[in-house]
Formats: sequence, structure tokens, C-alpha cells
Amino acid sequence: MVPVSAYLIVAIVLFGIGTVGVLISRNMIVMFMCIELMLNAANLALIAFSRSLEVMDGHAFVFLVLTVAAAEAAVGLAIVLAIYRNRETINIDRFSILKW
Amino acid sequence: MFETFYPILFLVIVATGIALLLIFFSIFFGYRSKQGRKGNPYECGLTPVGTTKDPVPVKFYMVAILFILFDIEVVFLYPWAVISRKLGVFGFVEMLAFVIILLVGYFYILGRGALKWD
Amino acid sequence: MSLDTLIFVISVIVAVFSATMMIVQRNPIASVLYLIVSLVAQAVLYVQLGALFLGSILIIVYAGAILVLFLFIIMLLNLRGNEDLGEKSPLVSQATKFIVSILFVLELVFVVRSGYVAESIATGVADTGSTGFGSVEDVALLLFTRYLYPFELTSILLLAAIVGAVVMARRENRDIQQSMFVEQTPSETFKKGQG
Amino acid sequence: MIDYTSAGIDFGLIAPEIALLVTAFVILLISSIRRLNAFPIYIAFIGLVVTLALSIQQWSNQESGFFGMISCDNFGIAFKILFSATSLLVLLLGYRYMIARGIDRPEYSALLLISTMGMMVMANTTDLVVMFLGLEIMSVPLYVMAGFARRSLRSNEAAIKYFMMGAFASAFLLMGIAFVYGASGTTELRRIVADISFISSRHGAYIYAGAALILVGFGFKVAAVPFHSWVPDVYEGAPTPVTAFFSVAPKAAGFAVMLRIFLFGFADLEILSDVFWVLSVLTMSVGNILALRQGNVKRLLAYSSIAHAGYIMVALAVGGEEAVSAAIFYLVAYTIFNLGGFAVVTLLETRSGCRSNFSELPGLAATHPYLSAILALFMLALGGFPPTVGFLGKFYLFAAAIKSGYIWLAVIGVMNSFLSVYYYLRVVKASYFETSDEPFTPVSYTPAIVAVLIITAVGTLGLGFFPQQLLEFSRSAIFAFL
Repeated sequence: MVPVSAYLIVAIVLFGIGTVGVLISRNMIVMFMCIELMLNAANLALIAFSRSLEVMDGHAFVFLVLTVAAAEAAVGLAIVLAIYRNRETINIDRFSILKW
Repeated sequence: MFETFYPILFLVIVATGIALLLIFFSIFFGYRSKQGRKGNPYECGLTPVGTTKDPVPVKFYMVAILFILFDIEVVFLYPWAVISRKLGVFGFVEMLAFVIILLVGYFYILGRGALKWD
Repeated sequence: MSLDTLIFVISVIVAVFSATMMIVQRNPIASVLYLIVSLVAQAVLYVQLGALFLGSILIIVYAGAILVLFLFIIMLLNLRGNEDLGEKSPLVSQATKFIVSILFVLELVFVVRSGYVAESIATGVADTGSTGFGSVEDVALLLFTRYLYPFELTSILLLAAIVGAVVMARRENRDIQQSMFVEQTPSETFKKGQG
Repeated sequence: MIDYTSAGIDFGLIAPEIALLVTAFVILLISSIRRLNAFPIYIAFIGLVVTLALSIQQWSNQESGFFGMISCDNFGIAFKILFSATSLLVLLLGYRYMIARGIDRPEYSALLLISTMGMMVMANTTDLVVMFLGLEIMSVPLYVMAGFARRSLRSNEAAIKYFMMGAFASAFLLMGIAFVYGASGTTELRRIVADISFISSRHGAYIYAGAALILVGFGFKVAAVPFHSWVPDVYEGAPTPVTAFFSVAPKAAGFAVMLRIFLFGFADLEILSDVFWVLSVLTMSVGNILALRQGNVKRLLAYSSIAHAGYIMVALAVGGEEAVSAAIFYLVAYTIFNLGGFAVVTLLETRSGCRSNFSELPGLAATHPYLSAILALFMLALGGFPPTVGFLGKFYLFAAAIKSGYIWLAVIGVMNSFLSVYYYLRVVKASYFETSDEPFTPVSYTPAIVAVLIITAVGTLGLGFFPQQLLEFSRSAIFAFL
């Protein structure tokens, strides 16, 4: 049988991939998707823990976190759109007009 | 112990099977002729206008973003409906508050004309 | 190698592979599709852990609606991945970021291995639907009684997101005669394409 | 049927939050029907005054409600008062600036109210789930407010950078909560405290990993040093009143939750105080050093807010009731004189075509004696000079540190304050002693911003001489559930 710690390790690996994606990717939308991936990895960890504790709290919390992720996605994409209408680039590095 | 999921598995296999079969047949047995207007994208018989590359007008995104937010509201209604009988009046008032708050958002959208399709 | 472990291994490989492919892609449309595949694989893991309801919600709401919105926005912005993304950031900084993240993941994996996790799930996972774990009934019962306050908070969060999305994304002609902040009006090509 | 007697559904506990919500609803609905410019600001003003009154009236009724999700104790109410007062001042502060920039949309006050409500939710709970949701309700409006000047590229950049950092921090915070939940079986801090010894013995690794991830999450929010890179760009890009709000309210909310989690929840994990020791020293020093070379008053205030976060983190390192009350005292004092400083900056930037660079300051003293005097007062308070409340704030903090044996931490703190005095005085020198050829464009005052200037100036000096009131307030605002 598959122990819960295996699921936890998968969650952590996905979380790590998301972190790498955020740090390395240069396209705003891909960076945004990596953050969503990290949120889902945390959801997977929550469900794995809730499974090993035989307690349902984790499930209710994951359900609420999906709402948070949706709200964040909506606002984030609205901001990306506002930027794109002002300028044509989505590349995160070119945003350096404020460098000190 | 996966018995409960065999029907779903079977459904997935049959669906993908049929789709792949159709594609397979059309590729290997289909009659091929590449000349003239046959290669044009099909626009109900009219001569196609513009290219697939020109950008979609921006005003469609507003509907998409607001759909997501109200989709989440509907998803909350589903578990509520499952146990609304057990929750009784308490559950009703609870969901009423939830819907009223989002109704304020909806009236705000209507008033601000965010979905206006000029 | 029971069926259960087989499904676990397959979905983990699919999830991790498509997550890495998502980052490496040049074309953002392919990235979104890889993320959807990764999420479907994660949903299989949810179901294996007994979270039947959440697995279906993940696919219907998350992969189905939110990532489709990403796809929609990418189509809207007409991104083909061929924009010139400026010069690549120096290899050294990328390597350090990579190594830091790997160390971070190894650290957490070590924490999990040393941690004590109740092995109670050795029993069959999927057939827990009957014992009332992970079904809609239990999640709903908990969500609408104990988590009443967070439930109402999510409606306020959604309202804030609605107002935010409308403010940021709505086209306002009043903005055109703008303040001294404006350094550059939207480029000509974009205005023509606005439709 | 399900019994709700034990639920403790008592709306009295969340009366201020409900008042804020109703005001935001009224603003949104009216703004959607008619385009009355000044109308939303008046409604928001009334709403905030009512909220302030409600939270003061709620003082010292310690109870928890809503299935234990809300724990309304003096600590939470003190922050409710701080948040409503802050957003009241920011509302008055920014009104004229928004009109000058042509971005006085009605949604500004509605988002400000919703964000304040999110902070109140965060500060008044001991449940990690509600803290996470409160954090999100606070952050989403702030992402939008940062990018409010939609046509300006700086504001767009501020919005996207703040959003990415915020979402990144929330992901870490969520993973941290997952680990803490896995270790303790509950997200309720009080039950974690109850059996912390059992948890750390069996699941020690998890609780430490969870605490570390939560610390990373909040480190971003509070702009502690390793996670502060986003601060200067966002603070300078966002419209000035929004920057004023950024530099005070979310930081105070972040510290409120960190105090609850780390000093109340994980009090027994000794290693945390050493981690905070290092973090606070790093944050203080880097914040001050980076602020030395700034040419713009707004950027200078941004870096100084990082340094001040470092001073407050001393309380987290020291721990104990003495440190918590010193932290609350410092947060209130910091809110007063920092908002005052930003009021002056907003006044300077309302003049069309002017930024708040050092090169534009000369001649301020000549043309506006009172304004430059108030600016000098705020700079002295930020630097921690004796007559002002800034000195007392630092004094109590470092006294608490020394009392519980953190001598070196206090010494480094004092040295950092001396270092910070240098760049604060540069502002005073620029406005008083330097001269420049082109004339100083006059500043236009409005009653609202004059009121803010007077309140903050009187607060800075008044509390400097008679701190008993504030001291008593912060002494009694300790966790009821300690």
C-alpha cells in the first residue's frame, strides 16, 4: 500500500518545481502558473495530512483555498491585461524602469 | 477495491478509443486532394477574411474573468444543496448572506457597465 | 505491485513530468496545457487519498475554468512565445536559484522521511467512500457548521476580486487625458488591434 | 438537526468588520448608479468613524465566537483601533492627490475599506485558516490599489511585482500551514499550544518545517530582509497615498499575526527566537544602509520602513509580555509619524510635475515654514530623537530586550538608530540649508490634509511628553489567552 509520506514527497517535489519555475521563468504568465502549481502542491500536502490524521478539516480548508486561488487568478490576469494594454511586453525582466 | 471506479475507467477508454479510431481511419483511408480553395479554413462557405493571427478584441476577457468568480459561487452552492435539509434555517440564512454579498458585486458590475457590449 | 501502487506511480510520473515541461516550454499555450495535464494527474492522487469530492472539484473548477481562463488570456494577448524576451538572465544566477530550490526540496523531503506519519492508511484507500471519508456529505457538513466564518469570508474575497478585476481591466476613456505620470501612450500597433 | 448553541454566533464580535463591509457595499452600489466624485469619500469617512467607535466600544470584552474561529481579545481590539484610525488618515491624506492624478475612482475607498476589514479579520483570530483568508482579503485590494494609476507604467509595474510577491508568499504560507496542520492535527493555535510538548516530541520535524515556511510567507509580507527586494519598486511605483497605506497597515497586520503565531502559538520552540534575532539584525542594518544613498524622499521612507520592521522584530526575538506591549507601542508610534511623513510627501507630489526628490526640497523652509517644521519633526521622530514618541518607542523595545538578556540585540539596535539619524537629517538639511536657483513651486493645502498633518504632529509630540496613556493602552493589550 502507498504510505502517506509518499504523497507528501510528491507534494514537496511539485512545490519545489513551482518555486524553480517562479524564480527562473521570464514570462509573467508562466511565472503566475508556477505560483498556482505551488498552491496546488500545498493542497495535495493538506489532503495527504488530512488522510493520515483521519480528520476532515484539511478537505474543507482545501475547498476554501481553491476559492482563494480563483480570486487571485482573476485579479492577477486583470493586472496582466492592464499592463499589456499599456505596453506590449509580458517579459518580467524588461520591467526595470524603477531599478535603483 | 477500485470496483467503484471501473465504470469511469471503461467510459474513458471507450471515448478515447472512438476518437482515435476516427482520426486513424480518416488519415489512412481518406481520399486526399490538396488543390484550390479546399485548403482554406471553412467559414460557412464564405470566402475566409483575415488571418488567424490578428488579436481577439480585448472586450471578451471581462466575461471570462467574471465567469470564474461566479463559477466559484456556484461551486459553493453544490455542497450546500447536499446538506441543506439537515442544516435547516441556519443553513439558509448562511447561504443567503453569501449570495447577497455577491449580488452586491453583480449589481456593481451592471451599474458600472463592465459587460456593456458597445 | 498492486493496482493501487501502479496507478500512484503512473500519476506521479505524469504530474511531475508535465510540471517540469510546463516551465521549460517557450510557447505559453503549451505551458497551460501541460499544467492542465499535471492537475488531472494530481486529481487522481486526490481520489487515491480518499478526497473524491475535491478531486472532481479540482478538475471541474480548477483545471476546467481557471486554467481555461489562462488559455483565454494568452489567446487574447496573442502570445506566440516568439516575443523577444530580452537577454537571458546570467547563467550563474539561474544556476544558484536552481540549486537553492533543490536544496530546499531535499530539506523538506528529509523532514518528511524523519517525520512520524500515521501509517493508518495501509488499508485500502479508494473504498473509503463508504466509511464517510472524503464524500461530499462530510466536507459540506464541516464547511457549513465549523467553517461558517471562513465561508462568509470567501464571499468577501470574491467581491474584492470582482471589484479589482473590473477596476483593472475595464476600458475607461476618461483615462486617456491622463496625468503627468504617463511616459508613453499605448503603442500605435496595439491601438489599431484593439478592435 | 444540528445544534448551534455552542457555536457562539455573536455578531457583536465582528461589529466593526460588518460596519466596514456595509459602508463598502453602499459605496459600490451608489458608485455604480451615479458618478458623484466626492460622495464615496464622505461615506467612507463616516463608515470609518463608526468602525473606530465600534472597536473602541468593544474594548476588553474577551470572548471567542463563531465555533472558536474568532478570538476577540484586547490584543485584537487594539489592532482594530489602529487599522481603522490608519485607513481614516490615509483616506483624508489621499483625497486631493487622487483628484490631481485623475484616478479618483469611487472603487478606491471601497477597496481601502475591504482591505482594512481583511486586516481586522487577520488580527482577531487564533485559527490559521481564518488568518490565511484574512491575509488574502487584505492583499487582493492592495494589489489593485498599487496599480490604480492604470495609464502609468510605474504603477503597473508596482502592481504586478507586488502581486507576484504576494502570491508567492501566500503559497509558502499555505505550505507552512499544511505542515503545522499535519503535525498537530488542528489549525487552531490554542489547541496547538495545549499539546505543544507532545507535538514537538513526536512530530518535531514537521512543526519546525511548518514554522519556517510560515516565517518565509510572513517575511515577504512584512518585508524582512531576505525577502525585501520588492519594496522599493512597489513603494515608489504605487500612488503615494497607497504607498503610505502599504508602509504602515499591512506591516502592522503582518506583525500582529506573527506575534500571535510565534509568541503565543510556538512559544516553546526555542530556536525561533535565535532565528528572529538574526532576522531583526539583518533587517535593521540592510534597511538603514540601503536608505543612506537614496535621492528621493519616497524611496527613503520605503527603506526606512524596512529598517523599522527590523526594530519591531526585536520584540519577536525577545518574546514575553513586556516585548509584546513594547511592539504594540512602537507600531502605534510608527503609524503616527510615518503617516505624517507621507502626508508631507503627498503634499509635495500633488503639485503637477513634481516628484519628492531631494533636488526639489531646497527653498521649502523659506516658502513654507510650518510645513518644513512639521517635516523636520517627523524626520526626528523616525530617527528616534528624545522629545518625540519615536524615541520612547525604541526605548521601551530595547529596554525589554535588555531586561530579558538580549544585550547585544539592543546595542545593535541603538547603533542602527544612530546610523538612521544621518539620512533623516539629510532631508532636513535639504529643505532648510540648501538653496537652488529655480523657485520652489508653492504647495496647495486642503482642510483634509491639514487635519492629518495636525493630528500626526500633535500625536508625535504629545505622546512624546505624556506617553502614559499609550503605555497603559499597549500594556493592557496583551493576549487574553496567554
